[in-house]
Amino acid sequence: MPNIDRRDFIKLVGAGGVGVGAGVVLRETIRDPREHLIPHVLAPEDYSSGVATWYNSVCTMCKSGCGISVRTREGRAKKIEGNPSHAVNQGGLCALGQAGLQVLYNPDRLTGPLIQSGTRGSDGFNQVTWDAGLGRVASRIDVLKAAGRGDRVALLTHGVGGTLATLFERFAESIGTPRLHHYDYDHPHALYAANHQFFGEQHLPYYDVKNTRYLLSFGADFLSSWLSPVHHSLGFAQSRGGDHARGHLVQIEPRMSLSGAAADEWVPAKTGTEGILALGLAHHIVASGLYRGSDADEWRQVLAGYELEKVAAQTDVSADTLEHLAESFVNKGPSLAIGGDGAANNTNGVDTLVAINALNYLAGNIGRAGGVLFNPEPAGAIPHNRQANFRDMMSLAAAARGDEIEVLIINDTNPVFTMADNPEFAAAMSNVPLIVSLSSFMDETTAIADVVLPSHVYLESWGDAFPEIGVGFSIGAVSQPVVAPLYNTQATGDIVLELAKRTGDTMPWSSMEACVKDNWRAIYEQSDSSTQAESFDTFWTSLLKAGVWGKSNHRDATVTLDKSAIAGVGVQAPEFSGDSADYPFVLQPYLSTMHDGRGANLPWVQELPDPMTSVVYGSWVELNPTTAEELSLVEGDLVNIESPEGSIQAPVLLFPAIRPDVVAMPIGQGHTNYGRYANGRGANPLEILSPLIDEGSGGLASNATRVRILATGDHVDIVKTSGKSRDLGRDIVQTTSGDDHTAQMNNIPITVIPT
Amino acid sequence: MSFLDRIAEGWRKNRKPGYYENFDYHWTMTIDLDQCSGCGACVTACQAENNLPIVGEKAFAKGREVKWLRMEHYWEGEYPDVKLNIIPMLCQHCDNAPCETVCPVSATYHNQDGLNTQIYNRCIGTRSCAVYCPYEVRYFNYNDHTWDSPLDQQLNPDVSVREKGVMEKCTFCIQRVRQAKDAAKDDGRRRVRDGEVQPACVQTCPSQAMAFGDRNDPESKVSQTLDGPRAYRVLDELNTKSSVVYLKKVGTEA
Amino acid sequence: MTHFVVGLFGDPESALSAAGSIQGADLGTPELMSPVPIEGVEEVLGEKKSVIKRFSLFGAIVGGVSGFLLAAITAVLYAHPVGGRPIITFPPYLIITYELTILFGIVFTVIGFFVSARLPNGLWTSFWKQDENRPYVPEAAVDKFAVSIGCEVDDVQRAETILREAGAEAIRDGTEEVS
Amino acid sequence: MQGDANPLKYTDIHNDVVASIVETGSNYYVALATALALTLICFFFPWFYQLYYGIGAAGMNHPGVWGTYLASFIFWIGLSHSGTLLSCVLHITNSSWRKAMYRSAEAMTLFSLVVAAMMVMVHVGRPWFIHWTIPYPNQMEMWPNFRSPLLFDVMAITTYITGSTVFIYMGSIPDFAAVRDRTRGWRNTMYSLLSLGWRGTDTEWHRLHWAYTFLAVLIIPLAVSVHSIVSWDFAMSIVPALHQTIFAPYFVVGAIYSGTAGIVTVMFVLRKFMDFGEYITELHFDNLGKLLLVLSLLWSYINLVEVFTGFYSGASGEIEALRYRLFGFYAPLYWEMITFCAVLPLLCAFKRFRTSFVPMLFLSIAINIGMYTERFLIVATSLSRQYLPDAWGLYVPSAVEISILVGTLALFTTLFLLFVKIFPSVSMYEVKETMDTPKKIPAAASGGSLA
Repeated sequence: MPNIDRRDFIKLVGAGGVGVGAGVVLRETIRDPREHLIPHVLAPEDYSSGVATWYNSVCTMCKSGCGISVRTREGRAKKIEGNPSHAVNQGGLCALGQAGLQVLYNPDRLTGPLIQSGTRGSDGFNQVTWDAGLGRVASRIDVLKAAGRGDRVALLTHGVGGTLATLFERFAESIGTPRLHHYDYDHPHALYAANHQFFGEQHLPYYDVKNTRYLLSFGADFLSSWLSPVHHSLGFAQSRGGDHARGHLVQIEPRMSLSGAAADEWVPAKTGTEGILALGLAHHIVASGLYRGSDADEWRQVLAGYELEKVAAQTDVSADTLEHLAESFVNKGPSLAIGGDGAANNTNGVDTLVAINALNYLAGNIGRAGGVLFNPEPAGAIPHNRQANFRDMMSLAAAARGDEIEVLIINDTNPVFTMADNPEFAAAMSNVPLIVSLSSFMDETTAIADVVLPSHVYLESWGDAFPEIGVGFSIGAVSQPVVAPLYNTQATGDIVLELAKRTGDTMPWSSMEACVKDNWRAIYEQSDSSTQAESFDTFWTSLLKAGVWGKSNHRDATVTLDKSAIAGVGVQAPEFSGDSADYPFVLQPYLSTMHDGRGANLPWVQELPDPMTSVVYGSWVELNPTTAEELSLVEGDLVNIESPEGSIQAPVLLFPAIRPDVVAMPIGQGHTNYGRYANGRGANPLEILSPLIDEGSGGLASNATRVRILATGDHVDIVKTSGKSRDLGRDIVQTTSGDDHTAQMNNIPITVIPT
Repeated sequence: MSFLDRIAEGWRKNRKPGYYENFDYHWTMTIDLDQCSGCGACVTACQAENNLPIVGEKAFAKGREVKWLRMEHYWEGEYPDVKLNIIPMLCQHCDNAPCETVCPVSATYHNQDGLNTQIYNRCIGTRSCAVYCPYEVRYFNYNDHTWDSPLDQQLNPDVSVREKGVMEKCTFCIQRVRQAKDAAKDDGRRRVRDGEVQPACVQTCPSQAMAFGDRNDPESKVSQTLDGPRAYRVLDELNTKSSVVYLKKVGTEA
Repeated sequence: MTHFVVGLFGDPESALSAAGSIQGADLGTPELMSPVPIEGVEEVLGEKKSVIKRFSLFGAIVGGVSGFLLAAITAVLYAHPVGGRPIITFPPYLIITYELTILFGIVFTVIGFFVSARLPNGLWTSFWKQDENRPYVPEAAVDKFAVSIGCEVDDVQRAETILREAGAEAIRDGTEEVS
Repeated sequence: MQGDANPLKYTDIHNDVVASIVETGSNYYVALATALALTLICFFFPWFYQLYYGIGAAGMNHPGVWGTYLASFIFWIGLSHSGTLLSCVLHITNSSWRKAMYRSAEAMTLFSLVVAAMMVMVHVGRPWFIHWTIPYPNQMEMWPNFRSPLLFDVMAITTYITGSTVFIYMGSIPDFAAVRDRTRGWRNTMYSLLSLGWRGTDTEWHRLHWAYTFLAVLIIPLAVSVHSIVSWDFAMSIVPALHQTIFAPYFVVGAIYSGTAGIVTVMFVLRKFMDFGEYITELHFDNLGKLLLVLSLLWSYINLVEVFTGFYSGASGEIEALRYRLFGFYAPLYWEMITFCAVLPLLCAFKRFRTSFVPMLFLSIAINIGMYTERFLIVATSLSRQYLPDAWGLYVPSAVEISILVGTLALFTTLFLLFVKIFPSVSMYEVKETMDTPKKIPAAASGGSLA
């Protein structure tokens, strides 16, 4: 062997290494890249995901009645999604609806019947058997029934519809009490009253946002809280999208809501003057001859006194703006005017909404696509006449104070939290010897109950719903349990049935399920024509599959107003509690992502940054920056918001889009007894509302309270996700001129469930 | 062709990232800002679908929220002529992703669907990707997260729960893409049809302002609007070639 | 066997001259041991060549090539799109190349040093028996300059005389063990 | 020890250095104990807590995902420069005044690098997987991403640590040999092993000289590249205030700047507490003072350029980021940095200042505080002001971070204290070289040194 010295050896090794390496690279470079070995950062291809089961049901987080499809795996609910075939939401779902799972899996749910052993309101609840719980209630009712004093029993439930409503009716009837009330804080009493007054309609009309081209919204936050937000959002998008001319949105409200942010024009009119503004527009329409109806003269008389200049002065909106609004409202039709909480929750609420109806009438929007359509008679019960407005609730409280009520059964509604001057209300309630709560959670109202019979949450129970707002034609949906009950609870319906049975009324149904089924049998029979199902069972199964049922029975609504309706048009200036000297600001409480507070115990909702302010966990009071400057306040300063009724504390949040004479607060926080995620967060503006009532509807005028802002000297850091909410010319959100959009608008598809 | 030509050929192929044109799919999302109302349904839907932690108020106060999809707010003007522009901000799945180049361990890279993927169990937590990301949509797990029982029963079995020390971000709901592909395979189809797969946010959007689809498919809904006059990309000047395309708001003709 | 004669000097000059005269008396090339490098050793004992620079160069080249290959091969074997960059991305890979060039350069230089300086040697550990062929004078590490010459027994005398004449302060038998 | 009146002899140096190793006063043990304790309490315990809890123990958030850990990392890397770097430069330009201080300087380099490496471990979210950044064949078939600036770091720092270790070691082989003969027991064993049987023959000296020179030549570009690469961790991003071409020189200058200041500090300490007064003299402080002056001017210039181009750019991103740095939440820190690193060092223009030890000590410390601030600001302020204003945030260090920052100082001190007892902290043979070689003198005069 030739003798290789060290140096040569090293050279050889090195050269060899280099050679090999170069070879590899050459070989690899001439290979097709797609043949290359994909590293193991990819999940192995043979991984197969589990199979999900989907149940269609109904969302009851608010009263819109959206259809939902719940995705379950191994008997657990994993995800709620909108039911694409449901006419109301067509696959969409709002944040609150998404969070429904946390109602089901909430760690603070009641796990079984409780009886208050200690003093009322204390935490002295003991777990008892259903028998004991029901027995205690039934026996008491029995006694009263026997004594013929069934009217001393009061039933207070949240706004239920369909089968459950009829069940309650029947139960009340069997006990013999007239005191059956549905109570929701956000029930649109004024809207019902106004439509009844103007159109003689019992039900809400269908506002065809989808086909309108010019939407005039008077304080209606229809994209996040008004009536049926998801449906409206969809309609809103469709009115802007598509191949037709782009829909134009004008929002008239003192504090910019989410809808205001989406609007093309935002008009900050004075609080409570929306109706006057509407009549101003009406006056201009009639005066400038844009309205050529036969009854133009009547209108002229009614609208005398609403000349633009006067109105401009009253509403603090320039006459030019009013004029341009009025004209485009007529010319850019089909147009639509809607009035929501901002306009309705004033002392002149009903008048305001009537004025808005008048506006629609004058622009010829009644009964035409893109205007106000009327719903057919709903297939199921929508007992809005049972809805207790503020006045009714106060009389209920009075009755309680007068010892006229001995048993109060409260089903999953929280008046102690949502009633304006709730300490007083709670005091009145405490005068009732026996309070029964059917709530699934411990809340402020349940806390003062003697017996708690926890009900299933909606994902565990049978039921059905007939959307109150409707979609222009009859529609109903069945909600079915998607998971087995987690705890020792019972469906509300079953509890009612059981109570009825124990109080001597043997109802024909063994369970809520049977009851629902019966109800739908009736619907099936009286509407067989529209349903091709040959038997009820096939109808039933297909119904459960689809989750929704409807029939295209549009109403042709040719409305002819009688003179009285026209004569009834007219808006008084709004009244406010407290005089503007001591209380310079008008407080506007608005429904937040937690709705009326029911969502406050859901961590997802707590962690959802507020759509307008990006604040999480806690409440705040919105001030116009100029106002804050005058008061020498900066963001985060803790202030007392004092009304004639009382005072609460909240940190200041500078909100650029609010009238300087208005301060706004979100409703929903400020819970004292609503589970770990809600307790002790923020403040509840409803506590300091003055009990001013809109005489027309008996509803609470929640925008009619004046307040003053007093600095406490403390400062807190508001927890918000937004850093600096200014674009600084970085062109992050880009805007294009109105011209080139039409060709490129985004058509709305009907979504498909991924299965 | 001769050996040398083949070398030259292969060399050219590897020099230019030509394999982007060869993506099986090129998933793309369009968000119509003219129709988005900013309600935040997508934010919660994302949290529900992807097992995003419930971080709690303290973490929010420290700026440690985990929101794969967030709403950004930009005010314009002063009262009374004030406007609020809201824009959903999520991982843009850039084709020229700055975050991918900087990761020392290849924990984030482009997969064959054109998705910018994050491999949790490969991540060592240098957090440099979060620094390099101009959209700041990458979120770091500063500690382990827990769910109060029985909230944990809701956790999505198709999505892993991330441990402390790893970076996470929007995946375009890659698990749904996977399911749609499996479904397509079971039907004996080679490709997923347009509209068959939707991320949680797109699925829930009440105003259906978001659309999701395959850019390679000229028929797909996204392809329609992709090159329109309203289409634009945020921070396009950085040449990130993002796969999330926004449609401009339409100005008001006052 | 060879005997080693070691002369200790107090200053470099005399040590050098001693070394010179040793070489002159063709007793072979002496070895100087000093606490500091001595100026002008090469004039006396002739030019010294070191192979170290070749080691360094070779190391650097190997390092450079293998550095680039490391990056390139990795990228090519695990080709997945990263940031829309080409698979073989020159700018970053050149940096890797650069670093590895230097790393290997350094390592090979050290090897070169050990090899050419014949370290480590028998003195490596104190408990090894000392290598007879490498005489050592501890003073040479402090302030003495030593000249050591290995020669046959009969030459020892001559060597010692030469050293003494050159002015050695002391004469040692280099084969004795270091205490 | 002898005064300057009659010149030093080789033996004196020998004795002093050996003494500095073998004779240990109680003060030393006290110092070492304190340093160790601090290291444990301020560095390791908080770190272990962070490992258990997660990075959340630190103050980082979104978007401020980088914090003091990274700042410390840059700082220590910077300090490491102009230990080895300086000594290399001075070696090949063979300027003799270096020789007394260069070894402690190199030691500083080494330990700064060690601490810097520790900071990386502290910084990452899952340090137990840190080895994934090293290219080695593994069962995951995953290799690191060589396109990543962070991987450049891994490469550069590995090389740098290797290089400076080798450099300081080779330089001290002759001294190990010298000390070997003066020690007994385990020390003797250790030094025998370390000295590799060095005998000081003419051949060995010759080889050592060449090898040493080559190393120096190799290490200078390395050192420059290392901090350039560290700067690219930032400059390669597209974050407004970080995406800057000037960053590489900026960092390198800054590094040498703080490194030089560090040397001044260390030399003062050595001089004061290890009785090296003869070897570390006004001369050294004078020269280093001049160097500091030059560097500070360079540094100020680059800062000026950064601000100027930033504002000149007219880009909203750049301007906002700059405005935040200059007038924002951390503005006081910024101006503190300017004072310490741009204004105070101008004093070095005066020889009286340069040659007076205590003021120089304070200056050097001030400079390093300023330089740390610089690194902190680069990390903290830039990330807080990026492209999307809605995502702007504020990052404030937590107690854990600050404690760990203190801990790193303790760690560094500990390592250094151990070093001075193991390495001859002044290079004997090179100091001897600087003195004129012994002339022909009666043997008796200098004979007794070995007795």
